[in-house]
Amino acid sequence: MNHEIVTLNDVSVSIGGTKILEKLSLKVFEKEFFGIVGPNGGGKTTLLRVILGLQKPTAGKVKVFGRDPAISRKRIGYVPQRLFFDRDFPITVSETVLMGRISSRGLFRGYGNEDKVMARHALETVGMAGLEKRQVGGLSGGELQRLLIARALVGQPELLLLDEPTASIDPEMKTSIYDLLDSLVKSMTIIMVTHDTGAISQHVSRVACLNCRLGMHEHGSITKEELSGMYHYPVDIVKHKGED
Amino acid sequence: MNHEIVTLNDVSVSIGGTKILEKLSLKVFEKEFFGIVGPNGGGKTTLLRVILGLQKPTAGKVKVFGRDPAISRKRIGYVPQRLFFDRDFPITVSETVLMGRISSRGLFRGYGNEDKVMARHALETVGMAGLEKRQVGGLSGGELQRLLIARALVGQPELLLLDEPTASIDPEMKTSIYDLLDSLVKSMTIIMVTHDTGAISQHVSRVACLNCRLGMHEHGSITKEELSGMYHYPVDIVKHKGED
Amino acid sequence: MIEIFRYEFMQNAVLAALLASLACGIIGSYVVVRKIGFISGGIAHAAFGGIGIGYYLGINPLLGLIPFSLFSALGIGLLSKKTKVAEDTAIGAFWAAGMAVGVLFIGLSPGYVPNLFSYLFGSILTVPRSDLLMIAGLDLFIVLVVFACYKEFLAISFDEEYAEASGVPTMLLYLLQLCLIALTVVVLVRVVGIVMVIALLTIPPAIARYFSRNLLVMMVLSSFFCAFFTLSGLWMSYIFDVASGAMIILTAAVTFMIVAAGKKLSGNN
Amino acid sequence: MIEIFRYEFMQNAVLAALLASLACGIIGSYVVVRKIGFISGGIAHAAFGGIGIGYYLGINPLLGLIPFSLFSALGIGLLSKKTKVAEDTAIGAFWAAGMAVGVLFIGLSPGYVPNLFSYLFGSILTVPRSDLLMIAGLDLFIVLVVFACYKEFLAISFDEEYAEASGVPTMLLYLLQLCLIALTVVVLVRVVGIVMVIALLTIPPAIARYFSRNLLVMMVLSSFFCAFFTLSGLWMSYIFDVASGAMIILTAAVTFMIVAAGKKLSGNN
Amino acid sequence: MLFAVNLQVLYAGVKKDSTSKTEAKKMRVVTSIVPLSFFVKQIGGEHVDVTVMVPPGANPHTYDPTPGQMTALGDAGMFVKAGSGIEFELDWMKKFTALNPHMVVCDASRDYRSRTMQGHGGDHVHEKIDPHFWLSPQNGILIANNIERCLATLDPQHKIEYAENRRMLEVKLGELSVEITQKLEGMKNRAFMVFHPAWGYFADEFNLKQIAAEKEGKELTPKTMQQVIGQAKKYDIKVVFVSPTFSSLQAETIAREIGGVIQPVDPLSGDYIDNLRQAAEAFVASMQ
Ligand SMILES: Nc1ncnc2c1ncn2[C@@H]1O[C@H](COP(=O)(O)OP(=O)(O)OP(=O)(O)O)[C@@H](O)[C@H]1O
Ligand SMILES: Nc1ncnc2c1ncn2[C@@H]1O[C@H](COP(=O)(O)OP(=O)(O)OP(=O)(O)O)[C@@H](O)[C@H]1O
Ligand SMILES: [Mg+2]
Ligand SMILES: [Mg+2]
Ligand SMILES: [Zn+2]
Repeated sequence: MNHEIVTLNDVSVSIGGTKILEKLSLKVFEKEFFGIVGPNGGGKTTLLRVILGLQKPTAGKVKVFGRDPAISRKRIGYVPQRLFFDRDFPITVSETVLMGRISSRGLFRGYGNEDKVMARHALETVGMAGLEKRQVGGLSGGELQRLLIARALVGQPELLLLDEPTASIDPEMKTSIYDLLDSLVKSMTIIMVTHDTGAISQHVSRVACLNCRLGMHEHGSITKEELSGMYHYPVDIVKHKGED
Repeated sequence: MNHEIVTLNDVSVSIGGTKILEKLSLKVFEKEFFGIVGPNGGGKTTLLRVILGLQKPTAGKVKVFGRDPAISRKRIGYVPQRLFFDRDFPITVSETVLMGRISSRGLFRGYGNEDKVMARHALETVGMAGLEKRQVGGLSGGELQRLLIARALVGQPELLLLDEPTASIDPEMKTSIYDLLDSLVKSMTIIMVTHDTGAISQHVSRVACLNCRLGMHEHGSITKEELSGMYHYPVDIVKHKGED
Repeated sequence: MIEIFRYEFMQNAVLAALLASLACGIIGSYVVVRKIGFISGGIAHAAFGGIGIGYYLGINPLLGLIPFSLFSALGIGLLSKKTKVAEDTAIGAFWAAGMAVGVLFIGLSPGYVPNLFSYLFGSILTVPRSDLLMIAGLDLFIVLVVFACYKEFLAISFDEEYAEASGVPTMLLYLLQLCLIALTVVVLVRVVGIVMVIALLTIPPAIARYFSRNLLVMMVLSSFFCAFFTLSGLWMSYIFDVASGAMIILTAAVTFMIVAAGKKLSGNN
Repeated sequence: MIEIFRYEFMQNAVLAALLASLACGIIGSYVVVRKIGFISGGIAHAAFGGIGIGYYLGINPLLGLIPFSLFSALGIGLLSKKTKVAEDTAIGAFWAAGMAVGVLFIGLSPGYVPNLFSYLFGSILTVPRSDLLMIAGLDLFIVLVVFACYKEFLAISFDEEYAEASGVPTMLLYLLQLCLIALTVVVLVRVVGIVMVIALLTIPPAIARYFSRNLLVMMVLSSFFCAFFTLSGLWMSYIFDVASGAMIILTAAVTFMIVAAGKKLSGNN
Repeated sequence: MLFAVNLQVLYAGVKKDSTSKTEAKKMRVVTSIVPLSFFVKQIGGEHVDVTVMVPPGANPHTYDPTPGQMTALGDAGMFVKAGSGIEFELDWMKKFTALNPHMVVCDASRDYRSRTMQGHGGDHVHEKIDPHFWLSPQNGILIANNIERCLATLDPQHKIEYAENRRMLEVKLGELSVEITQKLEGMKNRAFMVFHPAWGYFADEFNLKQIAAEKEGKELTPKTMQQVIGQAKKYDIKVVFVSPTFSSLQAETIAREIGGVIQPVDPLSGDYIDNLRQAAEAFVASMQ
């Protein structure tokens, strides 16, 4: 459990002149359930995009599985916070979930039967069985969110990046998703961005707080047990669950 | 406090063959803080769109302020669950908030100074002061959500429809938004869709549960005090806070 | 150089360039932010159908031009909104159908038929005084309408559903916007030709967008760029003795590529 | 009716219609779901620049056609992705610039220049046997590439960022897709003419979309619609003795409007 | 594009009558442009059935033959082409012959003395053959001869009739030539301005000076415009002749600049003889 899965070294990101992340260093280890909290606009989504290599850092080094993010992508599952898509695009729920299997298949190979079974299973897991043939553009907010989770799970990634996975998910499903994540973390590493303070205290093993202003901690249920000195100003690391 | 603001009578909606709402009847009274809960895909967003007249019911009658929804629109503020927009569209945060004032201004009249002051004030309320000149396409998930809330508030509506307003909002801002809503409900009627069970029990005076399957209630903190007989099967009304 | 301005055609060309720039800047900005660059070609070619019918019926084909282009704009708008077809598809359908109708009616017309296509190819060097008045009138009309409906146009372009929910008559305004575009296209096609209209409605606003992300500023900037490209293109076409329209477009296109490349290299993402 | 098939031109026209329908159906579906109906006109006119340069340099202009259209497709793709310009704007810029370059080089070429535009225009009734082979080859190529990259094309068209995050070489595949479109456009433009290509890449997939919301089914359906329109248009043009291309387009456009109106009236929203 | 644009046709000539079965005995002849069909009709008389390929307002953008035209082409025994390099033929001849390889192609311009295109007298070194050879009575006689030969070879049975028809036509054309020469006698100013330089052969035959605005069919540049206007002023020209159905925007601009007017003359009329006479009268009037 001491493998470094994600290593950020003095990473800075600025877009169009505004600094979003500044000299951020972070290590996430194998089979950790790592939480990221922080105020809106704190840079959490940007951080995940840096780990995926979708956002190039202005400065600093990023390693995922010890290599360049762009190379390690196929081993990562990702639930984006928002999906910018064309509502009219003709694509069904099951086709979208299958996209999660794309990295396991090369060119010239369509999705196999196995892929389809896994896709159906993933949809069942998020309670979307029966909606396979629905158009993605017509889904409700929560249904879409569930779909995104299923798509990330179906690829059986080694590292799972979740950006507020339970936003607009109903309480019942929320609970079962957290239960699922708890069982998954035995076989993979999970990094989750969330504003759900309850989930942080119950499920997550370590928490980083991005750009937290002081007020934040008062409301949240995070107990600031330990502030790791190895991170610079904008990140606070809080340990939980007495693990490690 | 006995004016009926929203009256739905046996409203059914189906889109492309699937029934989304069926024979729904509902009354919301003046200065109520009315909550709507229900599982994903339960039809909550559709219900709000029916009240706004954006979705024509397949059957049944809808009255808002005693009139056709299309006529009463100017008196309604709306926070949509999701915004389908073009990320490249050149529009700033303050221009977007000003859109909330559009119904108060006729054609041929640009936004006045007063509008701008109100817009700035609304942005301050949601903690977005200083981001006025930012492009909407570059906002983070939570920032966008705050912007949508500000836009709905700035029009000083008599009826406020909120579709999961606090999804992806950080805990600190969440609290202050609920505080704000509590104070606003003295002068306006609020209908809020949410999965935030904490908020339901603390802030809302009456709750309708749309298409609730039984499991839902176990997890939520809703106590099923009273099930009003006047609503048909898929809607449960639960009263709160001992009011009325 | 100065001597060329003795000629009325050159004076008219410069005036036409300046007047057209205003319309192009304002309307082009809407075209670019709505991502319907296609529309200028679409409306011009759809209007061609009107010319054909007009000719067949023995009416002056030009009389059919403006009504038919407005009709096409309304058709495109209604088709795309009412039946949920993407705008570009609706435009493409009208484009093709208009051409087809034009060709068929020309075929049905007995006797000599003028080359109706020539209506689509104007040249900035051939603008008569009377056409200048027409563009000036169009400019005035556009400025007035956009001034009156600026905030509504912005709202429906960005978030139509919210505008609808705020009681804005979105359908009406959308059709009005399309009609403004149609008017601009027909008038400018008469004056400078279809190819230049496509270019001027696309390139200057696209460049302006690199410098401002405010629609109003975009309109002003792209009007300036447009005027700059047309005037410097005219000047260069005189110096190098090449076709004016092509030179204007090339000036604009090259500037665009340079600005795009420059922004790409200097930008930090 | 049957007698007309004695003529080779009619046999060729029917074969061309069938072969073109396959390419149009597949590529048109991508064009429609990506909302870039504009691209057929854009690539054809951008390629015109290549013809002009080829002529000026004394090379057979047709030799420049395919490379230049591929180059335009790549240019459009790179401009829109690398510098974050909307696709329609990039297409418009290339459209205009290509035409301008063409006109300029024609102007620079000494002597009387043949009508280079005609390289871009054909008629379905004049397709020679050799061109049929060319379209058949194109069909085969398209089917193979789309078969190989179907899931990747779907992924990048719908959610490019996720595809990128999954390790799919999105830029490469996007450019490949544009090149397929470009090839289809040039080849079909040679054979059936630019107006018909715009129509056939837009209308049949738009109709197919009303009947299926699965991309693959859309492709198959629109190939069928395409074949139906071209064949019935041909037949009607024979019956009424009017221009075939115009009749084919009109058949398609009218069917589209009827289906759209029908769906609107029968649909429950 | 600018050239092919002004190939206009009497559409009526294309209509069904040319394809119906009852006239099966007649020889089917297709011509590329209308003036050629005049000659074929005159010489072939009742033994030929003439169809013109080029549709009205032909432009490659829209040129699209009807199935009727194509069947006429498929049944045609002979195709009469101008052969002088008109754009329509450059664009489409190859396709036509590929579709009907058995068709005899008759070159109406065989043995003609070509002239090179004179632009507006600019500095161009490279010149191209002027394709509008049919627009002079002398060349008309040549065309008549060429067509007679082709018809006679293909249909020797009516050889004598064709020869007789040709002779009558030749007489008429000769008279026309004389008539025009007389009209022009004593004119000092012998320059006329056309927008599109179609009347070069005509000018050569009658010792006139054709000043063309358009240079090699390319779009006018500001400098060209300046030069053309200068030339018009130099020759005191007040009329700019245009093809009747051609976009006249550029010509109008020149006319405005010189305080003149535009006037149509038709290079593609089917009424060949009367049309040349009218054109000559128009030129004469403009030079007075
Ligand atoms: N493309 C962009 N252009 C300009 N600013 C951007 C862009 N992307 C992000 N930002 C800014 O960077 C900051 C961080 O954004 P990010 O999405 O990472 O925040 P976040 O922590 O995920 O917030 P939230 O909790 O609201 O999701 C925000 O202030 C946002 O406005
Ligand atoms: N345009 C549409 N086409 C097809 N189905 C639709 C459409 N809009 C909504 N639906 C379906 O209607 C049902 C209700 O949708 P709605 O958005 O009202 O749910 P919701 O209660 O708001 O759910 P959530 O909590 O996930 O936001 C969903 O199953 C959804 O898939
Ligand atoms: Mg975020
Ligand atoms: Mg919802
Ligand atoms: Zn000519």
